[in-house]
Amino acid sequence: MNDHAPSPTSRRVVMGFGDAANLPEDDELPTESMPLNMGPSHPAMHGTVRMVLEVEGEKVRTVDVQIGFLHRCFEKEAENATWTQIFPYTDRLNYVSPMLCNVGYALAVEKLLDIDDKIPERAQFIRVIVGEISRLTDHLTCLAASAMELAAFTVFFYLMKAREWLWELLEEVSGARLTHSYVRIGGVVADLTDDFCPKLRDILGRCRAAIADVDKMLTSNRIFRDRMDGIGIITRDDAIGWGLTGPVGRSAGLAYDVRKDHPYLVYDRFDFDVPVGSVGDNFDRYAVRLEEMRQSMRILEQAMDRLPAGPILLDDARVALPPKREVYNTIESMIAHFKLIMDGIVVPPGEIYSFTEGGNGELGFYIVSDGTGRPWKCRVRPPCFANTAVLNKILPGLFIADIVPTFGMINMIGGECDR
Amino acid sequence: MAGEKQAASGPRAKVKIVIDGRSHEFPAGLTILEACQRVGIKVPFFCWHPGLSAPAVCRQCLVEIRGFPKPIPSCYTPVADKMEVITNSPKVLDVRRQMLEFTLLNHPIDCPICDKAGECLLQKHYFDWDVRLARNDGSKVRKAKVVDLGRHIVLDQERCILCTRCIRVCNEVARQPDLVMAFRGDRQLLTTAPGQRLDNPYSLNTVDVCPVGALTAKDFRFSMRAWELWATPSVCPGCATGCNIEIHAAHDVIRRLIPRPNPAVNKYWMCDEGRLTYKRVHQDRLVAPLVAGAPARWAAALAEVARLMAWARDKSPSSLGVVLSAQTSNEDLFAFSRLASEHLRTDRVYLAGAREGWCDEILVSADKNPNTTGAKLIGGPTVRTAADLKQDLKIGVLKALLVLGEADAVSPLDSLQTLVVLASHQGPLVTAASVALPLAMWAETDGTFTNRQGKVQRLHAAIAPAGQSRPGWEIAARLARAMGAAWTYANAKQVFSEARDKVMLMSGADWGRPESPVQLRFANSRG
Amino acid sequence: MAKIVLDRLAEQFVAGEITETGSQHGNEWARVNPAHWRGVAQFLRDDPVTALNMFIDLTCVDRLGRTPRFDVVLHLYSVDKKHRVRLLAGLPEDDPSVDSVVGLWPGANWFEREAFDLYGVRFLDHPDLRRILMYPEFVGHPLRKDFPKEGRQPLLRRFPGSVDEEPAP
Amino acid sequence: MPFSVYTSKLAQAVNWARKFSLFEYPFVTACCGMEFMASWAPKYDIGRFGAEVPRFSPRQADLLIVVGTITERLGPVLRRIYDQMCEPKWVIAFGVCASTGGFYQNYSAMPGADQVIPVDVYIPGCPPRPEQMLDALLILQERIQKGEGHSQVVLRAERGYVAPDAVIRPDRGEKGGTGR
Repeated sequence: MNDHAPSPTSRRVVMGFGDAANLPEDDELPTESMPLNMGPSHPAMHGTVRMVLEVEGEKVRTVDVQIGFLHRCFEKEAENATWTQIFPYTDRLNYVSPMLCNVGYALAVEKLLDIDDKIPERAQFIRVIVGEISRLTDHLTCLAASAMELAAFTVFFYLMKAREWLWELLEEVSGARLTHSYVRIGGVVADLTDDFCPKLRDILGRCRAAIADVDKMLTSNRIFRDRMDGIGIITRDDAIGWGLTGPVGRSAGLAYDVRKDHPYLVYDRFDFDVPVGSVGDNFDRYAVRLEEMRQSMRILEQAMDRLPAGPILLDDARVALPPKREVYNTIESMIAHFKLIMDGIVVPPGEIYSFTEGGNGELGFYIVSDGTGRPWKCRVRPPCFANTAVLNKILPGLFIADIVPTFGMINMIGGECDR
Repeated sequence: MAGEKQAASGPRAKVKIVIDGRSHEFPAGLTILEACQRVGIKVPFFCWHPGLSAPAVCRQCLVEIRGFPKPIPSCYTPVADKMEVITNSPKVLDVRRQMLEFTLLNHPIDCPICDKAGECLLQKHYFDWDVRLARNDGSKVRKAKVVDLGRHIVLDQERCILCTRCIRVCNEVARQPDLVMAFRGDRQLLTTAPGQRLDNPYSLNTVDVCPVGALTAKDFRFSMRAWELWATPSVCPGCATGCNIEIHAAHDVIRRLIPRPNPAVNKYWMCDEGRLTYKRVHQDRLVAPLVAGAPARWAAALAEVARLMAWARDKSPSSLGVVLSAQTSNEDLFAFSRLASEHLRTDRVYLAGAREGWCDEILVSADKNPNTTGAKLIGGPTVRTAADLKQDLKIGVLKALLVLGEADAVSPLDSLQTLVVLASHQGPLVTAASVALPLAMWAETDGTFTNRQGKVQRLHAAIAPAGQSRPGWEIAARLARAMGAAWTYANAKQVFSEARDKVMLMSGADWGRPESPVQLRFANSRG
Repeated sequence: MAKIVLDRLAEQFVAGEITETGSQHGNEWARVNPAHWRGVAQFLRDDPVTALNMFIDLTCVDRLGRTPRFDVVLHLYSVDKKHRVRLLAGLPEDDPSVDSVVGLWPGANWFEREAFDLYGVRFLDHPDLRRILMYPEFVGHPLRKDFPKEGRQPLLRRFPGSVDEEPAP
Repeated sequence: MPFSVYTSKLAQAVNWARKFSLFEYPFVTACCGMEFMASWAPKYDIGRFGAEVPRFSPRQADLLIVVGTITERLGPVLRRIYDQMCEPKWVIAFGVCASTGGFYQNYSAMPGADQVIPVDVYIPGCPPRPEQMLDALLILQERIQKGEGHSQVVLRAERGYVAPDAVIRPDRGEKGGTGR
């Protein structure tokens, strides 16, 4: 296994001697193609993925992207767990934006239970808020990692700092920095802390600053632009044919955002824009993510302004756990608690495909229930599975050095892609 | 029992009744409850049991009948012509709730420490029919918590909801009135009849029928939470009756056997003795092949057996014998009888098995081998008896012997030069054997038993074979291959279907569908 | 959701290509005769009324105990009309195979490979039908209901030394 | 015995040097990577403990940090990476998946990295907090100083003492299965 790539060398082949004028027009020397193996453990690839390349000099002729190194059997585990026990697994699908996966799964099950319209309004707002925070952390991480892989370490530090702030806030709410398992079927598990909104506003201010800095540092940075502009171009038709959604699809000009086109929760009440790219290259993907973070902040501020009071969990003894005091002191609630935990919520037989806007695009859950306490099938439609597949199309013809930013901007998340 | 009595009573006339607005036709004598179950209408109940008479004491199955002033127990009332039944009117539901609340009034908050939790009818009905919060938090009536009722049973009187199922099991199944109710009102409790202990051979059925955790089995209690167990349908290996059972196991350890309803064989019951047969599966097993008493690799052991057998066969086939066991499945028997006739070319095929034991006219049969019928069918008319075996060993016509399964008929051994044993357990035969191969047991393999009625019943592998032991048919196939044959058995089903084609009286047998084992917590919250 | 797609299917396919349709929880679904799997999909993509041009998801369901045992499930979306449909096709237990739709949507490539990998459904004239999530040495199709959850097949002997067990023949 | 005294002192000095100049090879596969990043980032600056320089080639690293779930498919890769590292080398299993498989007990997830390589320090948590990473580092440094690291023990057994120069062990490739 070849586990480090040849260092990116200059694109022009410089002859050490002779007359530069006599160089062939083609700025590459004729070489015979060579198989090259990147990964599964490669410094410039967050997540374990393996690329079997056929290169001619520095140019990629063919590529076979191999995934599956992080196949943790989400579906098999889900088929052996109660409906509620699946939340921790969804956390670890797209582990950069766990809340979005939580929400997506909860919505699917609630549709099966026909309680999706009974969810308390406050719970819906809270879901939007934590979800958008997760979207922020997702994009922050994506940009930070990619920038680091392009040797922009400062950017990494700035964005990581911003992510820390957001995570600490989410930790106050959910008790976990990363894998929150905060959403429940019928609502959320705990209410926001009292000083949540002021803290979030403060943090958003600082995030804006950090993002502005990064914007300054990268957007007009010659080196950065050279490695992003016009590289890995995806057309709108590609996006449709390959099922590309989210930032990748939008950067290719496909203005499809589930939050806008099929509003769920309370997204239809907020005023936000969907950034769309014009070229479909790496830079567009970068720019779209940057802009989406700003839009998420807009949503967050509106949501905080309109956050209603009220319950945060559906009041239905067959879905939500009874109050602990009752559980410990009366046999009735003890039984209810017991059945909900051990046998699981009983979901009527049926099938549902429910989709939300995940960090990487359309995060769909196709769930088949046979009327027992666990799903018969719990399929997740992973957006970056489709997004990663398109690498097979766009990488050939690029230079080896271009693989790194392209892969980074596609933002393959192992847990979600391999499940 | 109850079901038949009613079916027998009265002419087979049909009656038309209306249930929840839909009109149906049923044979007369059917109770309303059974009628509802036939048309898939859910009616809760505690005291009713399909295999027992109906005393209508729990009042959970109340339904409304047009024209009757009060709701009436559907488990007790036979259907009558032009009867109009309402099972889901607000009134009915409310009355049931009140009865349930009444039942829960003095029920201890034991679920976390209760063995029945997870398969408890009380839990199920409360969750299905009434999930309201408690309305009173007065103190509950205290009763005795750990009452030793008998050899296998412990009683918790607080949990008892006085449904009297267990009493009826003793009276109607075991036919020994061991249990009675004492006192009245909220002091009423279950206890043994004066001077009696609950020691009848069917006592553990009371644990199955108990809707709550009042009666628990000493053998099982506190060993495993019920919902963690995986259920696998199988057949009891205890005797020739072949009671249908469910193996409840977790992490390759069997925790209990419970009867699986089969009106044609064991109805809803099985005997205590049969329930404890699982213990042997985990006791002093032979876990690796032994060559001359020393552990060996499978390949080496099989090669050695092949060499010995070929040598004995070529020397004098008449002095080479094969002993089949009525303890093993049809597949193993078929594979070995085929091996004996085709490759060992011997006609000295004996049939041995466990000794006869006690029996009764309820379920237990004297023949303690689960598969005697099958073995006789597969062995054919020429198969010799254990007595012949003893005789031939005594006079010493046998020089080499291939023994499938344990059989104490195999003695004396001194005249033998070669003894190859396929055994699941350590024992005198294994120690005496020149080669001993570990044999997987009934709970570890797919296969079939043929019970005393000639019913071919299916075994499913519930746990992984102990150590390196393998199913008999597989050992036979590998042995045949080692002896140069081209056997292509890949799984027990292939052996079965071949046996079904070849063996008469097995032609009607059915292997059944593949099914994935289910964990009790997900068995649709049954109980 | 208006039943545009299902109505269009009903009026277009009358020769039993569509065996069953329905709508549940706002999802429209149609059960397709596997022989016409590709044809129906292509029609839905090209027909201006349905215009289901975007590939969303393709997977498989193992309904153990039912015949046919497997269902291939395809989700499509119309970027312009903003409606969706779910197509299902029942495949038999022995040799489940159906036409590939990679020719219609290049994105289906990996999804079909996954369905093949985890359920053993063969997609006819698929460009390269290899395992994608599991490794080539893996035996069996793990998401089938009769595949044990912990049916591990290590590529490597364990450290230190190794468990010296014979594989079952 | 002067010789042994000399070597033991030398070994201590060498171990002291080693524990403060760890070159880590982060084998990042999954969720834990997020928290692992955080342990580099400001606030939990792992550089304070002399282990901030990641070497992305196992040949240059002496601390392998297994971050995230190891699947059966990754087993040979992990073993190969470990074999490529020069001795003495240490391994930290970051998170329950790398330690035991966590709640992924199924046909694909390997029940812990120690199924294929020796592990010196296990970090619980799903994922662990960055503080735990720092804690683990301190524990490891302690063990290094005492010479309790797995490969140190092996070396001592082979050589009788820990040679100051790194000792290349005969390749364990034949144990490495397919080595994919």
